[in-house]
Amino acid sequence: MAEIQYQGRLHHLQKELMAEYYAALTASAHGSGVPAAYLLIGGNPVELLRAFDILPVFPEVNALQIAVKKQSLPYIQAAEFMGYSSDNCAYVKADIGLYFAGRKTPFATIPEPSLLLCNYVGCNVYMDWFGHLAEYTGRPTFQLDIPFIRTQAGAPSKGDVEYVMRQLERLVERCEEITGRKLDEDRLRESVRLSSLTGELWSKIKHLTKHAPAPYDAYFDSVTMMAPLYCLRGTAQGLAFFETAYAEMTERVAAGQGPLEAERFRFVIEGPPPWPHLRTFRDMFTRWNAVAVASTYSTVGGLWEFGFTHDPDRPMESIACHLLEWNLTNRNFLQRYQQIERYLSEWQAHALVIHSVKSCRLFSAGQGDMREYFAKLGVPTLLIESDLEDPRYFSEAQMRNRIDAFFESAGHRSIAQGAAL
Amino acid sequence: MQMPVIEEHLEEIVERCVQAIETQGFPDAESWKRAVPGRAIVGCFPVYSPVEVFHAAGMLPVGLCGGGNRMEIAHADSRFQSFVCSIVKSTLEQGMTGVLADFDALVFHSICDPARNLASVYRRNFPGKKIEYIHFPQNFEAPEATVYLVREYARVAESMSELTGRSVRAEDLQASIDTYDAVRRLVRQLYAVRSDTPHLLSTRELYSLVRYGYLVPPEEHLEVLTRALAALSERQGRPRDRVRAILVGSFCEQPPIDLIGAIEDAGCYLVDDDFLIGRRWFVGDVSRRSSDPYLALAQSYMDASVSTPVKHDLRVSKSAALVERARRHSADAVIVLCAKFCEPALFEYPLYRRALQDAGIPHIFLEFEEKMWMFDRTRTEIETFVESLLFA
Amino acid sequence: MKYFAGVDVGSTQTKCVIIDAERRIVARALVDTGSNVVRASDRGFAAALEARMIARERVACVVGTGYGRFKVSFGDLQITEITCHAKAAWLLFPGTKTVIDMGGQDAKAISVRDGEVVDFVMNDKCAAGTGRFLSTAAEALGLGLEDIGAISLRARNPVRLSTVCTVFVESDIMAYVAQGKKTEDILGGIHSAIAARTIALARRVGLEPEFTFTGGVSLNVGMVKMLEEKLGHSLNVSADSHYMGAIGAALFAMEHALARAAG
Amino acid sequence: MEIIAGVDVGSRSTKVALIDRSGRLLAFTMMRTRPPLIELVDHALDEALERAGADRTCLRYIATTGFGRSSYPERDLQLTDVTAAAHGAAGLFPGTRCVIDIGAQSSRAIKIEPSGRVSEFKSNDKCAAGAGGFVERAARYLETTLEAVGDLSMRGEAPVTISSVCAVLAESEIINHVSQGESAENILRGVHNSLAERALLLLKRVGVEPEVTLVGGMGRQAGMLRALEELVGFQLNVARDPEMANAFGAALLAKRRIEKSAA
Ligand SMILES: Nc1ncnc2c1ncn2[C@@H]1O[C@H](COP(=O)(O)OP(=O)(O)O)[C@@H](O)[C@H]1O
Ligand SMILES: Nc1ncnc2c1ncn2[C@@H]1O[C@H](COP(=O)(O)OP(=O)(O)O)[C@@H](O)[C@H]1O
Ligand code: SF4
Ligand code: SF4
Ligand code: SF4
Repeated sequence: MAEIQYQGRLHHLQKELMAEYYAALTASAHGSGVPAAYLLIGGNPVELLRAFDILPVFPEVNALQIAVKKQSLPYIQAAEFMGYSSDNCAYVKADIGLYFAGRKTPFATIPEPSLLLCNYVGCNVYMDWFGHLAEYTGRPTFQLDIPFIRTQAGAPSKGDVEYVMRQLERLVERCEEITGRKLDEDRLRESVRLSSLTGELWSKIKHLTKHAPAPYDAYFDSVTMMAPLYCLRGTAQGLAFFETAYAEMTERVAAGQGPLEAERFRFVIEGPPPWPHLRTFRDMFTRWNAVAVASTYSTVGGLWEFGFTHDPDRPMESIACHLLEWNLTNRNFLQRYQQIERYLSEWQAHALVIHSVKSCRLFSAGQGDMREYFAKLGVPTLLIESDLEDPRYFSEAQMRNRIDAFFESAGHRSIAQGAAL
Repeated sequence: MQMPVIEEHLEEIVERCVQAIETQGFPDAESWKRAVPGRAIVGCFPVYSPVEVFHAAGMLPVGLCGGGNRMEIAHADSRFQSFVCSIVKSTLEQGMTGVLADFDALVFHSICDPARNLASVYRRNFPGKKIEYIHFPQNFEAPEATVYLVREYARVAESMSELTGRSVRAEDLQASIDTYDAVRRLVRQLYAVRSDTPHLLSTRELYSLVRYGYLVPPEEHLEVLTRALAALSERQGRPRDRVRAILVGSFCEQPPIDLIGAIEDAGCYLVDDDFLIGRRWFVGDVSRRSSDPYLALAQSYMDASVSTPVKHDLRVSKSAALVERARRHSADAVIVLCAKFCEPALFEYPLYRRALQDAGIPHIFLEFEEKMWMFDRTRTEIETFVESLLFA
Repeated sequence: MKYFAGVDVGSTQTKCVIIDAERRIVARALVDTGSNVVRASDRGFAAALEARMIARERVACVVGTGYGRFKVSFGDLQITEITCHAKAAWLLFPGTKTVIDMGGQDAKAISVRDGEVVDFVMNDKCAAGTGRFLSTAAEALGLGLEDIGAISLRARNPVRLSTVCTVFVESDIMAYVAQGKKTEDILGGIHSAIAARTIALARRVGLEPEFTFTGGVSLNVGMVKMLEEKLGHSLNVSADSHYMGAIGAALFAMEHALARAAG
Repeated sequence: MEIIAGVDVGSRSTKVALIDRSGRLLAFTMMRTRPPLIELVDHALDEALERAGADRTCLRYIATTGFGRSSYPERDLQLTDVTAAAHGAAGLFPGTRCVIDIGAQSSRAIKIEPSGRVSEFKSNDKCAAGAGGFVERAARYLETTLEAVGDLSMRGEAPVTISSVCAVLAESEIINHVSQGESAENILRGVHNSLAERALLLLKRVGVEPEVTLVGGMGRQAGMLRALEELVGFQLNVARDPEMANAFGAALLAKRRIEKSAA
């Protein structure tokens, strides 16, 4: 019962590339002259910014990094002193706390934004977050409104696509004002092309966990690949990283290697991880030789594994479609059920673990219904609660008790059914 | 207009409204529906809903307002966790216990993540009901947003007419807009009376009169409001030494009526509030904006609606708007009364706080839940606040 | 004769049960957990052994359960109390389909078939509505935990609580006291609120009879009555209900020992 | 002699402070709060009067505060805790700008102007383990007494961290620490640190500014005082009878009222 501590080429490359990215942020903060735009992970039109050589800054990524380093609490508290509620999304609080503390983190100094690009892709908190930053920083703000997927058909209408494309044109104008130069159509096509190749590789990597044993944990190990997916997508380095990652993962599949000594349970996990207690949380599953073969969280920035790629021949339209349809956050809650069902069957998982996170109601509100739905389908389903950023909402003993009981009973059941888990 | 002489006191009118509000279920709407075959009821979740469109489709738009403090939540809290606001749970509970059985459709809006996920949960659990979700545009600087919104209204209009078999013609929509405009005018009048002479019209009364409109056809509401204004003109009284306060934060989930009463009893005149804001959404008449009724509705939304936490109009700072409102109503203080776990309301507070402090306007922050039953804590806080303003 | 033991280390009390190979309970012991958990589990085990003068060597296998299960230093295996309660319910009431367990910090509902867990739910992260809630209420009213259940049965006009939050219930109680409400009516309201919440929880696993009520709160007659009333169904409550976790653990100890002997 | 009484009916204890027309403290009593409240207040008043060597006939004015402030029909004036605490603290320490009031179940921070007027205040609202009741329970888990808590905590060298915002969950954390074999000293110091942090959070919300006066029963615990002083970075005012402040403040305001109406 142990996890094999694995550090391959991809990890080294990740560290290196992310360090470069953060160095660029720090340089911008210190006046390198490269403008930085804050934007959000949901969907995210990072390709457009890349075409203008605007550095993307993802406050969500910064917030989670701080949390992983167990430094989020003082920032959260600082925001609470300002009047933010303990019930508000803690990403926002950590970010705003950090902003007023001078934006210095152990990994980078975050530059002031030249543009606050609020890509409203599903999460309503996004608008409060960037609205507040706008008020605090006084910097130019662009509110990119993405209509939610709201009809039975489960797809955006033609009108929705048009509406988003009109706004993207306006966003281009705004970027032109900020950088003082016209959009270079070729640059845009190039970044979209790089992005499409990156997306394809990422999708292939995600399909590799269909193998048993899964070559990596699609929750805990996906994290390593998600930062480059957002921060470096649309660049040559980003593509190079995913080439390395894919090569390495295929080797692991061929060699029958997985993250655990022996894979006993395969599960799907829903919801973001508890960043401040990531290690402890992972160990609770490792103890049971349980591996996540798919996770919904890894699709917040984009849902590539079901067939989407950017199209360099229609750069704007494919960016619009990515924002509207091909990410988790802009899809409705029932579409998420379908997504999980596909994971359960196509990735051959035995169980669903729902990690309900108090901060993020986008993910969590209604997960009780999700539990009910999957339990009725006969899928062993466990719902546990904590938080993604606020260390105070993690109660270790309680969590361990639930996870242990869940796998105990899943183990019994599999023995009773004679199923080879 | 010649007022018919009605020997009626405002208290009686208000008490009838209070009774209707406190009745479990929706008997008025149900009997309206049964009276004529082909009628349909649509439940509108807060905050704003284009009721005119539904009305024009031959439906009765009923305002969903949570379960109040008498409903026991026995099913819905297994679907929505403890950190989700009460109205989301009680609205689901109403569905699960059959309270909404006569409703043909429900409509939800892009106000917050829980309300949005609730729309999905409804869709799954009640396949026999039409569930609509309206995404209101949030880019107020883009003219194409209005175009989008017109299209969105047309989409729901079409969807709703499937239920009544009555498609929404421009003249029907125009007529509905006129009716609701008339209601909104009277409500504005009542609000003005309260702001000018709060000793003559209590917030509890005003609230009940407005909330009554959530339950009945607008024509009937119009009549009740007309009678109430007539009765109000008879009232006399002397102003008391109380704190003039405006209350914000309760734009979606509603506090119990008795809590509103308790706040007043603790020594406040509420001179403005954002209760039931969805039905008081526009600052002027919709019909004046355009001769195309869809466009008039959409434009009013984009350019002539109130500032609330669920609308992210970058052209106006919400906190500056609050300070301006406090000044306009000569308020001594601001009460920020947020529904517990209401993320949009809670997010507004830090900005409000900053702006109010800068403007030197005292304020207090409180939370409530619709299911609250005892108000001792809240009342104590308000009393303290009033004491701090009075005992110098 | 060989024996098997289960030690349930709870937050407040540690329970130990010894069974023989016929699954008969031969000894029980209950000690306060106190501030040293390792010692508590040891003391509990020793007390049970002593109760029937059983020599330690004759206990073939010991299983630990409860929050302190990892502290049972002499245990052969640790199993969560959820699994153990399901097992014990099957031994005592073989027809059990739903176990309702109310302990100090957790309320659980377990759907079981032949002693095995099919599904379970626990109170969410918020500890509202557990046994602790009752202890807090008892304390606020200056009463003993043993008495509140019986007193609650005398309620004529139970009050309504506005919260099941354990932290704030005290102020609700005090407010009712200030209003001059009768103690039994306040307690009636408290039991009713907790019962309603527990049933809402149990509904998630299906509410299928027979029901077996376990955990410390099952000693509270008021809660038993209230749950039965609201469920419209009777509950199995064993005189040993406090020992359920330990009994289940002892059964697992037996199975484990047999499997070990066979393998 | 004309006596003015301030009565603070708190959730744990009821206090009476008697002053004369010059504002001088004549007597102070405190007893455990138990229903029925009217008799309780009568009893407390009589005891205080006896200590002051007076009787009911001397009572000129009664001001009540605390959760039970409106349950005593003989009162002339009732005030909320915040107003009473602010005036009490200012009466005891005239330089007071901020007050921290930590009682059994509630805690609050108050900012006052030099006149004693409250300019801002913040109570613990939700999910808060920030009050004295929490220490009482911690003491119980650690098998010690409230009186000993303060000194034990002073001797803690490596305080544990208690991070839960909910009192119930925070208690589980304590139990967890106990079961890990942590010493009572370290746990109690951890408890005080966490309470102090919470109090600081409230204080920061109103804006910390010296002098800060600590009132309420928690002022008796040396460890609490140290933890708070470490966090704010300067010394706090604490009265010898820290629970008295609110009753005293109520009496002082009553005196002002009398003077006003006389004028
Ligand atoms: N004699 C009793 N009468 C009534 N209730 C009791 C009694 N003893 C314990 N309880 C209840 O049981 C709870 C403890 O349950 P238990 O199952 O022992 O929990 P844990 O395993 O977490 O220690 C207490 O909080 C209390 O509410
Ligand atoms: N003698 C004491 N030694 C240490 N702490 C005490 C003592 N008496 C009371 N306390 C602490 O003070 C708290 C009660 O404070 P108090 O101000 O009397 O509360 P309330 O006004 O809410 O009744 C208790 O919960 C306890 O933590
Ligand atoms: S609510 Fe969720 S999606 Fe939205 S900002 Fe917070 S963590 Fe991100
Ligand atoms: S009360 Fe707030 S959180 Fe709840 S549905 Fe309404 S807006 Fe959303
Ligand atoms: S303080 Fe109350 S509501 Fe909050 S988590 Fe604890 S028990 Fe639940």
